Amino acid sequence: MAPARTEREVLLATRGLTKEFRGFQAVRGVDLDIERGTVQALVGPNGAGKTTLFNLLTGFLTPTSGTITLEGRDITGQQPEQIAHLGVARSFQITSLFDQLTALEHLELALASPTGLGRRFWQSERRLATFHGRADELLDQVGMAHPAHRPAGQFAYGQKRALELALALALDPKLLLLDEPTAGMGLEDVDRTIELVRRIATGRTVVLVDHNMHVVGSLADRVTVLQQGEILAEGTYDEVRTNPDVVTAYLGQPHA
Amino acid sequence: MSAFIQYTLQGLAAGGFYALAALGLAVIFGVLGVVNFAHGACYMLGAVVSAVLLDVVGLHFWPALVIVPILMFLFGVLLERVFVQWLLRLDVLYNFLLTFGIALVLVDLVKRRYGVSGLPYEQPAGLRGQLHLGSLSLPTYQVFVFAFSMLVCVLVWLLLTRTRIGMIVRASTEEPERTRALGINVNRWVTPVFGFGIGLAGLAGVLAAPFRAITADMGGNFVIILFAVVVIGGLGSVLGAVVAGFLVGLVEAYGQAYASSFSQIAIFVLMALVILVRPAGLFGRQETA
Amino acid sequence: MTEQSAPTAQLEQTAEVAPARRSTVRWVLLAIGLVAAIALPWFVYPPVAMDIAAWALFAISVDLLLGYTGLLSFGHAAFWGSSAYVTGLIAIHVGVPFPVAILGGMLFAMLIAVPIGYLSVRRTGIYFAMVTLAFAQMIYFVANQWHSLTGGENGLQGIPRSFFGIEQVETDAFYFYYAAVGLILLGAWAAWRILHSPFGRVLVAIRDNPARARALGYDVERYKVVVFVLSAGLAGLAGGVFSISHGFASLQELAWTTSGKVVLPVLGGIGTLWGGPVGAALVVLLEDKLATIGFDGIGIITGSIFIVIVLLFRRGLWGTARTVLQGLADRRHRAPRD
Amino acid sequence: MTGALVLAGCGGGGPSAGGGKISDDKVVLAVLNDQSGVYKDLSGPNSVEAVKMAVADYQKKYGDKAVASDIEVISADHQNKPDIANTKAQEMYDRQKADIILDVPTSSAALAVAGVAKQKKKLFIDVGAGTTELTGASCNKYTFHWAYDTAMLAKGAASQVKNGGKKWSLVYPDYAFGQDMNKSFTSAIKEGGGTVQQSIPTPFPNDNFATFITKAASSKPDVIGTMAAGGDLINFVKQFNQSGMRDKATLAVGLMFITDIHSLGVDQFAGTTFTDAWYWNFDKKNREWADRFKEKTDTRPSFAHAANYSAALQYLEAVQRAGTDDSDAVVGELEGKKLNDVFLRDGEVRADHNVIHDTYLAEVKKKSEVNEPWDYEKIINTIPAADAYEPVSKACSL
Amino acid sequence: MLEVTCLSAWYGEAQVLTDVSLAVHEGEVATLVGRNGAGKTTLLRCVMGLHRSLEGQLRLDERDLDRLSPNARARAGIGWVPDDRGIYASLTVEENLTLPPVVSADRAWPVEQIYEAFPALADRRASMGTQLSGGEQQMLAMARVLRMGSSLLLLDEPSEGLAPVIVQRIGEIIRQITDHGVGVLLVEQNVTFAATVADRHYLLAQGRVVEQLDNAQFQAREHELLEHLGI
Ligand SMILES: Nc1ncnc2c1ncn2[C@@H]1O[C@H](COP(=O)(O)OP(=O)(O)OP(=O)(O)O)[C@@H](O)[C@H]1O
Ligand SMILES: Nc1ncnc2c1ncn2[C@@H]1O[C@H](COP(=O)(O)OP(=O)(O)OP(=O)(O)O)[C@@H](O)[C@H]1O
Ligand SMILES: [Mg+2]
Ligand SMILES: [Mg+2]
Repeated sequence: MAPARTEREVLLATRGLTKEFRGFQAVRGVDLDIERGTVQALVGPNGAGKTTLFNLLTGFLTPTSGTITLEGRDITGQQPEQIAHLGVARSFQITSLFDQLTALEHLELALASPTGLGRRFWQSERRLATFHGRADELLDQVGMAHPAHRPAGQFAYGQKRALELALALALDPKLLLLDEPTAGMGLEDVDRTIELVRRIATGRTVVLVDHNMHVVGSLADRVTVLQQGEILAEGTYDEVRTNPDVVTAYLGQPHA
Repeated sequence: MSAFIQYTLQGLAAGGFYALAALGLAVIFGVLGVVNFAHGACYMLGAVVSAVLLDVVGLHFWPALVIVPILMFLFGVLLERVFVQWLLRLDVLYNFLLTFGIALVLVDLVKRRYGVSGLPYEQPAGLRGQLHLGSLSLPTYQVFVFAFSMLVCVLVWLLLTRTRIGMIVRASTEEPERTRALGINVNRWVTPVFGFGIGLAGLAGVLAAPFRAITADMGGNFVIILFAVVVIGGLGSVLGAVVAGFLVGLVEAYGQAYASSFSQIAIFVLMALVILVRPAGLFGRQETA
Repeated sequence: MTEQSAPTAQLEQTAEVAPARRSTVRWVLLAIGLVAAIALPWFVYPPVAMDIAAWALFAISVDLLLGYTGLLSFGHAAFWGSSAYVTGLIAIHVGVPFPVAILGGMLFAMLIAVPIGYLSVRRTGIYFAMVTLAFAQMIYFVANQWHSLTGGENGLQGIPRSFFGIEQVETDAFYFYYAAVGLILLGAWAAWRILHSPFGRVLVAIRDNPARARALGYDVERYKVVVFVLSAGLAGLAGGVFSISHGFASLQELAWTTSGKVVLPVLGGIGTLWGGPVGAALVVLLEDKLATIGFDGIGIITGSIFIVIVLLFRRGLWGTARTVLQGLADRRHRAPRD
Repeated sequence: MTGALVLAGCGGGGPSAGGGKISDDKVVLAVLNDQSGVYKDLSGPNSVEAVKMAVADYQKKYGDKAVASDIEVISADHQNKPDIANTKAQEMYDRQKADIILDVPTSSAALAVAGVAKQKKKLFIDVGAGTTELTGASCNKYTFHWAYDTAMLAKGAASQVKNGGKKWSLVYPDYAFGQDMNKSFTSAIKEGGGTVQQSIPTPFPNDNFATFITKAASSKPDVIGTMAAGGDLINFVKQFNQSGMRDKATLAVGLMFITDIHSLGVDQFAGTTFTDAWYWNFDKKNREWADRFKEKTDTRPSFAHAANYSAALQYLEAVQRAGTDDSDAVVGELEGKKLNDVFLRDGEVRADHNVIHDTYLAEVKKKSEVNEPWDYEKIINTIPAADAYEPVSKACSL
Repeated sequence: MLEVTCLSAWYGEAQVLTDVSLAVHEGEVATLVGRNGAGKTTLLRCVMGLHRSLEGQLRLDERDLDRLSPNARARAGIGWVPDDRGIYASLTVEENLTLPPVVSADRAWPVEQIYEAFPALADRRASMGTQLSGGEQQMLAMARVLRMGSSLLLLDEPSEGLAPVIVQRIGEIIRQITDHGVGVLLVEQNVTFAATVADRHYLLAQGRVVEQLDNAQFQAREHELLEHLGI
């Protein structure tokens, strides 16, 4: 399948990517091509290896074997921070924030990261204020303008999820990896998030994991289905949705 | 050559003792996540109490071996109820500071009551003299300490791995609130385990009485070595503590025999190496404390 | 993935006290602190005042790691002590004015902090504490063995206090205090600057959730090493002042018991900067007073104080006071918002 | 103090003229020692008592002829921390107007105080510390070293070479004190015609001596000498006995106080030899003093207690002779003097301010020979003051 | 079986629940819907006894809950699936599963049955709790209460992060246990799922119950509700 579309520009590609945890293979020889400017959904049963794949792509795990190339250069085994600097941002499935910092401070940090301002221990933290404007925008986009000044530790679950998303956006990445961005959100927030992702997706490449078919259906240009660490099927949403294997392995008898 | 074997035996003997002494620390440390700096002081209490009982009521070594640990267990329960329980889930630092304070108080209380130059203790009946194997000879008592320590270590290990206790207490200290919500009475489990750890410290104290100076300060530096042992073995791993105990014992013995003046940092070099090579110690769970 | 699980237990500190935003309050405190530092030798015996100042800075340096980065170094004696010796050696053999000597000691401390930090920061929690302890013990060992240079157990005696030939400073502890406290204040200011810098903000983030920080593109290890070295520098500065003030450096400066002084900031309150000095003042004054009351149970008193503070004022003396104040302030601030 | 000098200038009358020549009309003796740590029992608070006894005796002896009519004894606990010792010493001299500081165990602390004494030009008589530095490189005009030092301990112990005991193995803790002891012992034994087969450094502090003992025994020595002190010494002896070495070789201890014997029990030590600077049950004179001491403290004195008494007493005598407590005058009255009291036998203040006196090689009695509490020692040799110490060291220039 | 009357709850200054009253009867599924931050989780924590600054009455089977400690409440038959799953990092999957006591032997699922229902867990039983994938952790949390055999389940967004097939299975399981008289208080964002399992719905907004509907009404007015409440 990979060779078929090589004339189109591939942003990120994996070859034979494999991750093994003490004898258990979570990801098995995955060849994935993600084209620039597309929204690619990654679905599959729980434990299929989606998050592990994310962790591999972002350097949080080093592959047991296989390679990862970003814009043609090999980034296999690089550190998370290095990969982040190459313009790859991710959100965490299991919410992962700085409990003591307010939403605003979260975003300031994210925005400051590429500027290297964070290294200046001789300057005043007021320098970070320069990012306020942008930070407020982002918080607004995810509907977090109101509690912006409270420590993240005090947020309700959904609020945390929203902040997760805002953080990923703040890095203004080439490639955005979203691990279940709408999990734990109410429908309205889900729809707003869909809108949001669609908006930011223009001119960007997004890989998205979600179990909410509504989200996948309305966003994804292509869908890749993982099962037990291997690619089960690939194609447009409609192709995949009707694929009998996928139905049995993942969707169950179709409904709304 | 025979010298070498002699040193090895002595190393193992010492190692067994370290293992036992570290065991209580490992249990409290690994299971409750408490850095019990007072462990040395409790070890000291164990020794002092047996010396005092011998002096006052003429309680000899063998009965002391049973009674003193029980007393120390009760003492541990007391400590947990009154102080430690409030800090269980907080950062290790607070337990460290608290137990540090407790240690200071205990040591000085003993000093005020029994002075600083130590208490006398008898050679336990039936354990005097040496055992000779060919050209080698070891103090009978050392051999006993070794065998006895091994026995205790195995029992404790079985207790924590073959029963639910270990897992319940681990859960209780990781997330006390939530564990309650799962219908487990956290205190009922945590308290005795802490007491148990202290009891083990006391036991080590009793064993120390016949061959170590029984002074208020006897636990002061000892506790640091014990920490080294536990960390080398890996937090939360009783097995690790035992193995590390022997490792330290041997390293010490060889160090003393072949590089006397360096033997005093051998342990720390060993610890640094282990931690740098194996982040979670020899047998530790990968989560760091 | 293990890295994703946020640090097991949180320090009972900045909970409400996220980087203090009320700058007015901050300036007032600063003023108070300055006045206190200047008035000190009028109220306590100057050499004791000097000790308080030195330990205060040491406590701050520990807090820099502990309170703001979540690293408990149990080997800070290595930096305090080695600087004390190097300062002494420079003062004796080179005979420069003492601030220069202290600078030398401080640099040396930072120098050895680089490899130690580099090796240690990959570990966290108790493992970190124990590695740092191990390194400190090795340095202690070297100092003890290198008898010819350090005087071993007898200590490095007779460190001069040359200060541009100004008689009072060199002989009278009272004037010396004012000559030396400047260095301390400088150090304290540096710490303050570091904590309220973008860098400081990143540190807090790293403490809360290293994995997240990395995902945002921050090189956690590098930041930790840097702060470790900075902290070592402050500890060294303090140690240098200490050895000059006492006129000798002894092995005790390198012993793990000195590292045990990590308790100072905890007593005062972690992650508050002021906590360190408060804790230091408490302990030093206590040691001083207890030395003369002829009560041979010093440990009983200090120990009990530790216990009480940990159980009742977990945020430390200063921390507690501050939380109360902020509580009041917040009531006013928050009322309109939600 | 200046005031006192002026008065002195006016040449006001003899001894009975009393207070006038006394700085701020009061002689203050300060005892700075370890009242909570390892030295608590062998010196500590009871040394303060001993000093008070000296004051009482002085006042009794001179009555209203006493130059120092008003005498105060103060004390502080340096917790064996040199920095505290240093600060306290300054405070004692400056604030509490101490004219002399006494005792100060722990070499690093003692040397620190010596430094202060030199700077403040006030007297310091060290009793508790063993380092020869005090009368060597770091000696100074105002510092005296009273009871013992490492060299003297070595010479004493080595004196048993002539009672047999030619082949020695030495085990010493690897820090300044231990290293000094090891050096002194080696040379002393050689002088005495013995040989040192091996000397083995051990960590300090250390609880596990098994390997070291095996090693020391490996060369089949007549005497095994240990320089371990305090808790370490007890560790050593217990393990030495367990190892069964006791029947094979004599145990010679470098530094041991009677309190150590008392705490470990006499039978653990039986047969052990060591150098003692003074023994309470040595003769009638000592015994009388020991009885008075017991009334105050209900325990028997260690040599440190007696030495502190002696130091305080001789200081006051010197003040009496000088007719003032002005430091230089008093130092003048002490330097080169031959002194005798319950502690100092054939004592002399040497040029290096090392106060030499007869010392004793003692052996610990068997349990059967003990006929009253604290009656632990047999004196086998008396080493005359002249041979008991190293000659004046060239390193020292006052 | 569960009665909540006039419940109010605070976090420090801020009030997050105001006079909430609701009831869950035997064998019935009541959902609690409301947008993020409405106070759903807080309410469950109150019932569980984990959130203390509250006023109002909590009764289980005519029994007053106020006196009872969390563990007593759990033993009294309340099973809780927290929104963050609450899996222990220091325990293996199997230990996580068997940690809580069985509160009623006849209702409790034996471990085998659980592994049948969630094969994913069976394969991973030996690995550490938090090494599981998000969804697997969710299953584990669910499985844990099933094994306890609680009579009242508090489910905080149990379908979150689960594959549709599994969501359906959870649905079946819920129906299955309610047939045996278990009552369920279900916090759900996934309205479609809620509609398939629930009998009654409570709508929560800014910590107040604004409406109570049975399932039919709920489905009928779904769209209106969406605008009105933004669920
Ligand atoms: N650190 C680890 N150690 C051992 N096994 C692991 C580890 N991390 C993940 N696994 C296993 O690898 C498999 C894939 O996990 P992963 O988190 O990638 O699943 P997923 O596709 O994200 O599932 P979900 O949709 O539930 O998030 C799971 O079975 C999980 O148990
Ligand atoms: N620890 C806390 N301290 C202060 N406020 C808190 C705390 N936890 C929650 N809150 C606030 O209380 C309100 C209700 O929180 P809760 O978690 O009950 O909402 P929820 O309905 O469960 O939201 P979600 O659907 O996102 O889980 C929210 O506004 C939240 O910000
Ligand atoms: Mg996942
Ligand atoms: Mg919730």
